[in-house]
Amino acid sequence: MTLTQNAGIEASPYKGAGRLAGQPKVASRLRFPLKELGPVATLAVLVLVFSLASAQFLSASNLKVVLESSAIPVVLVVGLSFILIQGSIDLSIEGVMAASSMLVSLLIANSVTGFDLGWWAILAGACLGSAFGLVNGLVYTFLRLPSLIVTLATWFVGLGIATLLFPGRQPQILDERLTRLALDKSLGVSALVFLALAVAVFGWFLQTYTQFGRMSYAIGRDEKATRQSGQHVRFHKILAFVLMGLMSGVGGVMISAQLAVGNPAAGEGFLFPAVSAAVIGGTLLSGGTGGVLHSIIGVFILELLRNGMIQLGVDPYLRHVAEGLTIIAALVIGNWSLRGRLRIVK
Amino acid sequence: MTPVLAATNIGKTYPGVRALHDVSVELRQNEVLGLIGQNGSGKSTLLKILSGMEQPTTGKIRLRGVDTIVRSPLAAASMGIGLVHQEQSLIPNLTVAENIFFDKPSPHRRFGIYNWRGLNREAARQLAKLECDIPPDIKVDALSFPDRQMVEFAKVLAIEELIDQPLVILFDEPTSLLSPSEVEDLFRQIRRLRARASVVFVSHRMEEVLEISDRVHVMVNGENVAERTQDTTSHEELYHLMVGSRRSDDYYQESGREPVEAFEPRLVVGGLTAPGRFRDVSLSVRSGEIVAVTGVAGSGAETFCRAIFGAEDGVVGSVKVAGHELGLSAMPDAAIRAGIGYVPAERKLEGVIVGRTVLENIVLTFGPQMGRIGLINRKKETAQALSWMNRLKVKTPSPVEYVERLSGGNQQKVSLAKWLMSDRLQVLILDHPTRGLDPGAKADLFGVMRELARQGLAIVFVSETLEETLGMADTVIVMRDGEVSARFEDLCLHKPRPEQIVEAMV
Amino acid sequence: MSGDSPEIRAGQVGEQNASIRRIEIARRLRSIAVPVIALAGLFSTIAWVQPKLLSLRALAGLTTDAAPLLMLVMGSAVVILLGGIDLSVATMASFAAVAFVMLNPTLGEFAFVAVLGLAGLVGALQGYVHHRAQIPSFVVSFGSLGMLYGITHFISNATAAPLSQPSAIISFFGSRTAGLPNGVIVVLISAAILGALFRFTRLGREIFAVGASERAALLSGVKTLRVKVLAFAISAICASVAGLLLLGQTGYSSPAMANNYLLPAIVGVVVGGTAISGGIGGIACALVGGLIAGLVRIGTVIVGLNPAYQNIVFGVVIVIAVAITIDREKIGIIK
Amino acid sequence: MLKNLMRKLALGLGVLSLSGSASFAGDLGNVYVGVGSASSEYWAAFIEGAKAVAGSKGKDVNVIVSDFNGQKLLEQFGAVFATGCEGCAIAVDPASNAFTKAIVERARDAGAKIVNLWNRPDEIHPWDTAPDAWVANISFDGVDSGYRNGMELCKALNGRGNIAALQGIPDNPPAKQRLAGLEKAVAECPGLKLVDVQVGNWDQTQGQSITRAWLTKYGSDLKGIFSANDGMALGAVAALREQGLAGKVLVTGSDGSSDVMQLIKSGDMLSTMYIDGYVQGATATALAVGVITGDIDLAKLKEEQRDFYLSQTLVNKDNVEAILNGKHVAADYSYDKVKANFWAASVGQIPAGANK
Repeated sequence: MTLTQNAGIEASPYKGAGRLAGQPKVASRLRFPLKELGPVATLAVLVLVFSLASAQFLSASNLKVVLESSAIPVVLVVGLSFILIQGSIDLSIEGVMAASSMLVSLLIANSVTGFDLGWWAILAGACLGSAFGLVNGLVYTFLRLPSLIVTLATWFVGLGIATLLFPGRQPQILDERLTRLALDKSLGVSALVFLALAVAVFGWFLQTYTQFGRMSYAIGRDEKATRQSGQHVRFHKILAFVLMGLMSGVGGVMISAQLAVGNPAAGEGFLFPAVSAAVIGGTLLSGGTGGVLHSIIGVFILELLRNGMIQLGVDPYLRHVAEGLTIIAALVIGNWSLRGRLRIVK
Repeated sequence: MTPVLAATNIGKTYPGVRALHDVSVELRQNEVLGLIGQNGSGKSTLLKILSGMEQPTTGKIRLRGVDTIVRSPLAAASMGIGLVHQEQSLIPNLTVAENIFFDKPSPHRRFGIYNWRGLNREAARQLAKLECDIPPDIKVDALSFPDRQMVEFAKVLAIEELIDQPLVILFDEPTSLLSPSEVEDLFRQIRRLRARASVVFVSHRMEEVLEISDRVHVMVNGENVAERTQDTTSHEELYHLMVGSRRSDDYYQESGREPVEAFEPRLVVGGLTAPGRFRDVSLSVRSGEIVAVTGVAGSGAETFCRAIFGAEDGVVGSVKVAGHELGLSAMPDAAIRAGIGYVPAERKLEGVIVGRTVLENIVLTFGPQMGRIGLINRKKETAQALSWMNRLKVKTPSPVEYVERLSGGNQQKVSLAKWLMSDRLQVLILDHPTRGLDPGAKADLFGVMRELARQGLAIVFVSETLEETLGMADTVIVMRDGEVSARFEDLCLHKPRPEQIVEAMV
Repeated sequence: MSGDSPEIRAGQVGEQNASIRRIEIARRLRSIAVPVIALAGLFSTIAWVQPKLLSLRALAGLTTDAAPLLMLVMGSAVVILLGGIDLSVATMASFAAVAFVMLNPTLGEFAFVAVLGLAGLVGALQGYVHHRAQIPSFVVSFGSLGMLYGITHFISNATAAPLSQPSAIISFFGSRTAGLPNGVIVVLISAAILGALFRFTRLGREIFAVGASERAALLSGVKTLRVKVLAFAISAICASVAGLLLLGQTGYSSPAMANNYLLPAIVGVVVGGTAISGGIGGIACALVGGLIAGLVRIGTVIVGLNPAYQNIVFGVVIVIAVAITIDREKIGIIK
Repeated sequence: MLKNLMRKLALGLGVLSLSGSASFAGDLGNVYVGVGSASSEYWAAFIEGAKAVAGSKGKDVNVIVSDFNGQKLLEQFGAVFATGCEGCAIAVDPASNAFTKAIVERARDAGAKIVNLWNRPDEIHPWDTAPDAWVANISFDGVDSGYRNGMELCKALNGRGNIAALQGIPDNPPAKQRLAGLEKAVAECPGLKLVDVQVGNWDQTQGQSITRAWLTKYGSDLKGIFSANDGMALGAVAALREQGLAGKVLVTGSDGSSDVMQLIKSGDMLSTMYIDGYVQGATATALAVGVITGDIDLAKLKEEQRDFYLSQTLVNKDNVEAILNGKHVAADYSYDKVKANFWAASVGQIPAGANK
């Protein structure tokens, strides 16, 4: 007699061997399942509303602006997605970005120190990020502490390191190879947008085609069974944190390129929007669901929202109210059809 | 001939618990070895050790005549040992193909990169061995339970590609969640497997063990107490070895059974429908009556019972308790207020609150009614809970022990006691109440059900086996494809033959 | 069960009750012991460097400052015990202070009731939306954080404002009774109320049940909607009291005055040994955890650490504190 | 409760009359500065200035960082005060008006002398609130900064064009003052039109993202961006650079950080208001030290000596080189040198209503 894991939530679309014979076998893992379309619909509604309300909203120049301002958040959520899929969380993003930004701007040709390491400086920023991720992962998995606390701590450690590195005045980045990443345009957008695109594709590849990506889903859904199957759960967890650290480090480099200075406050205001973007897109904190593409859609929802509010000239204080309301409303509407008597959402 | 697998003097101690003591088992070429014992007798621990999930404290394992240490399930797989888990080990948000190759190396996954096409093709080939055409790229989430069982199977069978030697396949209570016809399917597969594998089959259903095994080991309290061959033993002997006492003739206490006298129905379910799950099911239960709802997987029997309590979405129809119509939208609150109790099949997920104490679990629903304005009358509710624990013989070191530390049977009693705390319980719905219980615990539970019915409760239950259905029920309702396909009433007076029920099921 | 004699007999109920109480008390003491030891260790380390800390005056001063944080930690703990999270608590505290200052001239002392009521309403609404629409509490409270932030700045015109008319309640919050800071008294009373809630009421028991296993609780007849609505309301009310305590200290309201309490509040809950996944912990744990979190924040200053190292030391100490206090056995898989 | 309040008030009055009666001289305790950030150029200069004065009296400067969070600052100073702080000299930015009164009163209760920076609510002053402990309030004229930057825009745009403003954290007086100054300038320059004001919270990143959105909204109609501080101005310049508009859309800042001055030099920015953190740090510390050592008799100070603006300089292309090259030497700011005239850098009393 049947027993579905989610008894009572929904009827299995597929019942009984043989019944499906003759039906086309769709590659379901590549499809964006219909019930997960809520975020996409939200995005579409936002675009529709804003483009009706503001003439410039859909202009090519504004869309470019949205792409430019999404570049860093996209890079961050690609890393964050794997963390969330595994059921963990990483709060250290802002601290790592700050430390990375400071390090890069001090090692590259700058107005304060004598270093001029060029690309090596950028590599150093990325490596510093990965090192933070490695520490996060090691402490998390070996000391068995909640990732929330471990990464909260490294957030502050990152800020502390950025403060220690701060030489008394903001180092200006003089190496144009870095600053041009944000300035030179091809197809109307900067190299950073292409970098974000590459990272997104890389993330999607990781998620779909690699052991690491697939095991992340398994770990998020059933860590115990995954471990019992002989998978190196700890390794994959550490890897996810290293990846996240790398992305935060790259994010720090990107923001340095945009601002052309090293800034100990470089990461400020990136963490909570990134987490929210992932959650809004369907990469839930509970783990095992969503994915890189989901999270990126979440990023666009938030960026369009912020952009649209400014386009409409909403009162600066009420802008927060409208944003909060929209985030909640979007999720309420997107989730309405998923509601179920025994569905548990924490 | 050397045995394929020989475990000698295996011992396993967990902090404070001795799970296995000096157990020796030999598995010969192409045989099915049955392993029976009550819950906690160490069967599962032994399997875990053989499959590399746990390491023995003492003793050694010889595989095909060679001393071996099975370090992990992955290592076990590469040696040709596979375990079919009791509670399925599949990861629901991964695809079928991924699950099949989850715990083993595959040429289609090199350096951590997947070749989906190859992996799917290979998985389809494994599934084809079982004459099963589940699409390999579908997520396990979307599969029905028996299909998952097939995937679980294919996952183990795929081991044979890894090595040339005969396989060792371990089944940990594979039948406890299957319906009779599914059990038959399973046995057919096991018989087929025997040609190229040796099988260890663990169960506490003696009929099944006897049917499929060549030899049987009986385990009690972490020790191996007896070994019998199939043709020289019997139910009675095995039961005796296992429980330490002879099986009573009146397992279902049918002697205490009498025709239901009440006339007025206590619970009336009219035309209950849940699109895609079941259609237009009606039911009427009188005080003191035990109704069994049965059917194969996907027949809608469980979902129907859950729907009566209000644990299902999108249900239309009517549910009346003692003539009083319940609002389906306010379920399960309305059901509970009207006096319906529900003991779910998934104990740990739905039946008891893991992480809280036995006492808290029992008083959760009706305890506060003994106090006033939301305040708790601890003394009164504790006294009553203790008295129910006493009457149901809940075995626990202390009433404030965490409920997850109790055995399955005792958890089931806790889940039941919660409803008995109510002073106006009218209807009790039990979903697979004996799932995973050993024979002693089962007998206990049947006694309680019988007693409650005698006291006037209306009972609806979904049973684990046909035998149970026939042994316990006054009325049997058989469902097929979401509809009622047959009703048998007054079993007390004229019992249907098992074949009649099976016929209505399929 | 296989003929064993049941271990509970009717005649032993009195004895049973005593043994139950014994086990429960032992269990509670055990769960609070480690956080208390961690707190004591931290405090004695700091006091070793700065012995003046051991005066009554110093302790009163420190606990006064810790009072708003402790209120927030207790409130957050209620929601975290439920398995959710409320990111809006700190913003709610700011909102309460601003709203009180604005309402006080017209409503007088009733402003206190009005603010608490308003906060409770907003909290309840969050719980309602979270449960009815089945969207994660993280997002609901993140959204309401944004809304409260905007509303608070809007109504205050983003300006710090003095309490224009003396309020007996606020000045009570800011002063002392018999040498004991009233803020501490408020915290202790609130802790007693919440403790009683968890021990003596249906709601308290149901919060734990929902936190441990929401599905089983639902199928056991727990009205999860009501539980969540009330839990979020309690959290918001605690937050508003925290805001008013802060107002008592400053005499001024400002739209962002308590906003930075969010992270310390969460740290406090976790350091106290409450599981972020819900169901494990309690008010006493939260209280001790809040003290640890508050002490770590100021410890670096008392010790006289170079500010460049303060953040780093804060991070490291938090990790150490949680490593000591967390009950890995009970939590199982740690995410 | 009311009685309690009365008693407290009476106590305060008692203390007041006591300390007012005699010039009190004592030993200098620890020197504390409460700063907004440990990693900002202005605050780094401020700390250096404080160190110059404290160092000449043989004292270290203890730095307490609020991260612009007044509540955290209050808590940290609470910890300092809890163990007593007799004879401490304190210079602190309370980060928000809401915390000024609390911090000043607590300093008094602990026996310290305190100089307040930037954030003073309009209705309280050093002479009417804890007058024996609150030595002075030192700030820079935000209205003047906004006005002169605004006029610089007006001049550079030849008196006409659309501009937009990036506002700081709204409950900081400088944020409002600078915007008020801008509005004053706009009023005097009728061709200049302020089309939008957005809150960037002093933050570089937010300045950048807001500017991006403006550029699409207003396109080439936007001629200038007024930023209430240099951080947001940097963000604005970064956003302009992306569009190749740096130097074409004029940007003004305020603070005078070295990187912004570099941008002014290179023509990417128009102007900023240079405020001298070093002098502010030295002056504030020296005043507190002076009261403790008895060099200053608080009772004899005039209001304009206890609540005043320091001078600031508008930086544009013409004078940027000179200011970039100007450096302070600690020896010039020893206590004894500052003592000669504590108010050397003052440009007068803060007018009533400036902090509303």
